[in-house]
Amino acid sequence: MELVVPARAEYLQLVRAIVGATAGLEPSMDPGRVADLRLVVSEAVSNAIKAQASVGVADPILVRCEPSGDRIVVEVADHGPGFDAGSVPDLPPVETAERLDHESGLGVSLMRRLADEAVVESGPNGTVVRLTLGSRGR
Amino acid sequence: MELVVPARAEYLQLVRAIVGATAGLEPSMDPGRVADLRLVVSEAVSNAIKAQASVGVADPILVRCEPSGDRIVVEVADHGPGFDAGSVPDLPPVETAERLDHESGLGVSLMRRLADEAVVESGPNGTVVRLTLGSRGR
Amino acid sequence: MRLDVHRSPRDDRVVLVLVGELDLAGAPRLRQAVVAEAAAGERHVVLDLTAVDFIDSTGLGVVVGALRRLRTHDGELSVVCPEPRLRRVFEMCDLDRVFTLHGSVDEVPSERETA
Amino acid sequence: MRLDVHRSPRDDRVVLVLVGELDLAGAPRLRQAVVAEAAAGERHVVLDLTAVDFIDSTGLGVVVGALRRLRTHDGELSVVCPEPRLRRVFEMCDLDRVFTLHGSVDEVPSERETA
Ligand SMILES: Nc1ncnc2c1ncn2[C@@H]1O[C@H](COP(=O)(O)OP(=O)(O)O)[C@@H](O)[C@H]1O
Ligand SMILES: Nc1ncnc2c1ncn2[C@@H]1O[C@H](COP(=O)(O)OP(=O)(O)O)[C@@H](O)[C@H]1O
Repeated sequence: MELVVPARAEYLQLVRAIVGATAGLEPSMDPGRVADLRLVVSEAVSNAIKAQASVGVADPILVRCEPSGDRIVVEVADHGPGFDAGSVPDLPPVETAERLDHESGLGVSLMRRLADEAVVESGPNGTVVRLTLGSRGR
Repeated sequence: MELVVPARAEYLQLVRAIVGATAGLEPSMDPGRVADLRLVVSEAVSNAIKAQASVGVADPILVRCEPSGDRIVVEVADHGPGFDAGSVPDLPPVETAERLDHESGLGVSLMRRLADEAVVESGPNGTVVRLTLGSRGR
Repeated sequence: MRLDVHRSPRDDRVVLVLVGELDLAGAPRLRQAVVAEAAAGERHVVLDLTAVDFIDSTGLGVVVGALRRLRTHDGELSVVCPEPRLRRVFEMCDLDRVFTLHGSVDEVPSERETA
Repeated sequence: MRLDVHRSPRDDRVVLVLVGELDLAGAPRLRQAVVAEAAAGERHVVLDLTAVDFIDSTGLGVVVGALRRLRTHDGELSVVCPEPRLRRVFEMCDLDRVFTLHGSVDEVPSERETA
């Protein structure tokens, strides 16, 4: 299943609903796992929207969603500026006062923690994030 | 919003859910009108699936859905054999016994009756059905 | 879940309770169930659509086909359909003139009364 | 509906009841509401997330930002979040160590007690 959506925050809710409904077609998908999926997709699509906005690109975002029995693969592709996923800085420890200065910077690490596999292919023409989630919780 | 779905009946429910949710983003859409929309989309996508199956084409079906304030436009495109929408035969009158011999043949007329506008472009390479529904009932 | 068919035999009829969506995906299941009743010589089948939350022309087609099939076997089909949104689809296709749409299973008269 | 913010003043605090989904689309609304409370000199703001059915890292970010902003104004932020699925997102990001997640608005101690 493939979805082409405007790169606008109002569509996030719809994308989550669609991906959740697609996952729901797989009887093996744990409801908690569907919640994880909705979360990581929201992160990936939010990043795609922000990335394109940062360079003024108005292209739609592509979301591919392939359930296959015991897992579901979601791909989110944008035409933003790209980034180096290996060098996203860690946030300051939660115990420190500086932590509160950061209102962002949790998305990539959440995706990594919740997905069984998270692959980022990124270059100057854009980014594809491919997330694989097994049907049961980690 | 654009959706590319496998040409399989199991996906109808999902397409209806997605189109319904998209329409739901428009506060002006009457709930009864969203129900009409779900129905005509189900008809159009069912026809697309059957048309492709009749000639053994496995391509996905394309569903475009554009809400715009006081109306929503849905396009369903397939790579089936095409047909002449102008010469779909009428069913026998409901009073007659022959009516019961027809288990099918209601889809196109339902779409025409429920949509404010229904345009069919069809040729040997496939069919595009474009349905426009205003936000209030007819 | 797409369409589930629950069979519930009563004194003089069989009620098929449908749960889910009655479209191209659900149609074969219902068709099969009706074929089985007709083959078993069942005379009065009641389709209970109370828990059906969607029907389209493919679904209506199967209901029409069910009526024809049962009549061919000297049987009868009744339809229970209390939900206005579903009734509307029957009405849009003039099929409310072919079927009486009953409000509940208990409102369906026995076969003798209907005949 | 995306996110609605309902303001409900109590004796010693203001409760902001959020309804909807707290993501990139809903974030500006909440941010705005908190800015307004801080500007008005409100000392204790309670965010009630009971009716929020989704939160992601953008939503969490706004909650972190709200705490920082209120502290800058010598105020305090409390978070009510009874729903396990939402709590889990705070926990995944270790933010349950920054915020006490209260089960209900009535469980939130008054500002004096927390200080
Ligand atoms: N799709 C993307 N395209 C370009 N840059 C991205 C993309 N996704 C993430 N990034 C970069 O990685 C950084 C960290 O992302 P993330 O952990 O999701 O936090 P946040 O998006 O809240 O800043 C972002 O600030 C951005 O610079
Ligand atoms: N997308 C399509 N591609 C090819 N033929 C179509 C398509 N849609 C409809 N048709 C033709 O028009 C006929 C009438 O369609 P319809 O009124 O929906 O009834 P039904 O699909 O139940 O037969 C179909 O039987 C089919 O031959």
